[in-house]
Amino acid sequence: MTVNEKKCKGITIVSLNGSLDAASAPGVLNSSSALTDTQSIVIDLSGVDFLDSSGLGCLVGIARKKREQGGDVRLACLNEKLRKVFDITRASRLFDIYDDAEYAAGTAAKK
Amino acid sequence: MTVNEKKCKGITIVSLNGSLDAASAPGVLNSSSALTDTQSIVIDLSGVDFLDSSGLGCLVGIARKKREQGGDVRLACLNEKLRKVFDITRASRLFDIYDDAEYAAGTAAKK
Amino acid sequence: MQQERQRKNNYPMNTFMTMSLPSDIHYARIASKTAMMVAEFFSGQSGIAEKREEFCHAFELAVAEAFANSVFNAAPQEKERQVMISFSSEKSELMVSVSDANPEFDPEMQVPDILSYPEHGYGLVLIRQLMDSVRYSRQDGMNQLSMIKNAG
Amino acid sequence: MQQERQRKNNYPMNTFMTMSLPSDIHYARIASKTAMMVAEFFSGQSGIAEKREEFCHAFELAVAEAFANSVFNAAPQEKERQVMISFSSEKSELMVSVSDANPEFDPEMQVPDILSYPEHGYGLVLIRQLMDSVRYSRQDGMNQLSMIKNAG
Ligand SMILES: Nc1ncnc2c1ncn2[C@@H]1O[C@H](COP(=O)(O)OP(=O)(O)O)[C@@H](O)[C@H]1O
Ligand SMILES: Nc1ncnc2c1ncn2[C@@H]1O[C@H](COP(=O)(O)OP(=O)(O)O)[C@@H](O)[C@H]1O
Repeated sequence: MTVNEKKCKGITIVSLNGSLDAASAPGVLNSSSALTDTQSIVIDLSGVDFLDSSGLGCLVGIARKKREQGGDVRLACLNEKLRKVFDITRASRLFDIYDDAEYAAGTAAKK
Repeated sequence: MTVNEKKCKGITIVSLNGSLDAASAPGVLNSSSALTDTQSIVIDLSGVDFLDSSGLGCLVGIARKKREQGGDVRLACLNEKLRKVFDITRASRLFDIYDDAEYAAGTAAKK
Repeated sequence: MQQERQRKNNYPMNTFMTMSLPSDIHYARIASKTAMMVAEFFSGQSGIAEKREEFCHAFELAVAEAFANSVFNAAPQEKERQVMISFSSEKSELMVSVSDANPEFDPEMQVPDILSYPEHGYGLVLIRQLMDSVRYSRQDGMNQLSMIKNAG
Repeated sequence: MQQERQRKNNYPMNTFMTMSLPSDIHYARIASKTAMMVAEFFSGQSGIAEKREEFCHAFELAVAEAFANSVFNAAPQEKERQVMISFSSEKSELMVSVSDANPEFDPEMQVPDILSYPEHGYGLVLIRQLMDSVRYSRQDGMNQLSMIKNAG
């Protein structure tokens, strides 16, 4: 799992690449402070080819902590396999999900 | 394994895609008559991610039959893994190997 | 339990492949990718093309979940633990079974309310939704979770 | 044979993963990709980055070759044949063993002259060149080809 950051319209987009799963999820939070601080972010999942329930739990945990502190997290670019995980668990109700990370950053900036 | 053909400078370029191995090699010869008739061809291996000794044997068999009948076969775009197989078996001595399929077709046409 | 065993006997499947892997989360991806490849090959023979991707992902994800559960719920005293995986089939149905020597558990656990932001507890829910049928058995100190899906 | 067994005993390795697959060439790619994934994980822990790709390809290809040999040289009378694969390690050395119930064979076979366009006979030559060491043993009616390479 590799983690990259870029700024777009003042919002940090964190791109994850690889499998977000039980083996990699514990390390993800340490790899980017943007995932754990209070600022609103977009997580670009276009590079994530596999997500399991531990990976989902990691995203849910990020959302909970951000929102407790007044921030937010938006998700972008989920492939079919990832959408399936969100649909079955109804986690889609917890997230605003976008097809495009920069568009998601734009809507976050306007808010 | 998928097999595609195109013409370039009058020479047929046969592109192979997938694993050329013990499971797929027997079917390859039936998938394109250009591989078995007498005309000179270029085989583009850029889409082949894995080659084993049965796949190599298949290419050697094509070369032998073509040359017995006055034709030839050139190979193009072997990745590191494929080159390793050719080097260990010394099959590189049997083939003209090019980095570019269209360039290989050009040299075949001039001959 | 008795009932489970009877049900199992009604499901005579031919086991064609088995694996034994270390009970270490780093092997979960090897297990799940292998399951996906087996499902690909199986559905390539007897499956309908458009459902094939969904079929393969179901095995990839279900094995990832079951394997992770085996690793994370292992009894701490045991060393050199292994997780066993076996693939069986009957007509167009593929079954994968994941076995371990962990304590007995209740496979019918429900997912907690999503709006309370649960970070765990999705695994068995996913497995039940992805598969056509899921069977749990406890025998000789081993858990076995058998997951079946039709490729047709 | 005696000599082989002695050599084997000088190589005490810890077997951490085993597989049993159908003796069917369509499973060769599952076996070889699994071997590649095991090698990736193993060399990611103890290997040097630049040699890693070569190390992983060696296991991918060697297992493909050994598996194909097991399938294509099976005794015709046996049904429900399986090919067994086991992974073992010791320090930075990874060993994969491929076993079958085929007739005994000579693992030292040489490749025929390339200029005579041989279409077969490259498998064991490739294995010997890709690996640091290769051991053959025949025991209880089973062939075992053990292939060892150092990730360092
Ligand atoms: N293989 C297993 N061995 C022991 N306990 C298990 C096993 N699989 C599941 N369980 C139990 O079932 C519970 C629910 O599992 P699951 O739905 O996957 O959620 P999670 O693992 O995230 O808690 C686990 O917390 C555990 O108590
Ligand atoms: N697992 C095996 N069981 C029985 N015979 C084998 C096995 N592996 C190799 N052999 C024998 O060794 C020979 C050489 O094998 P190899 O170098 O891979 O070339 P090829 O398989 O192309 O003939 C085979 O033809 C076969 O006779």
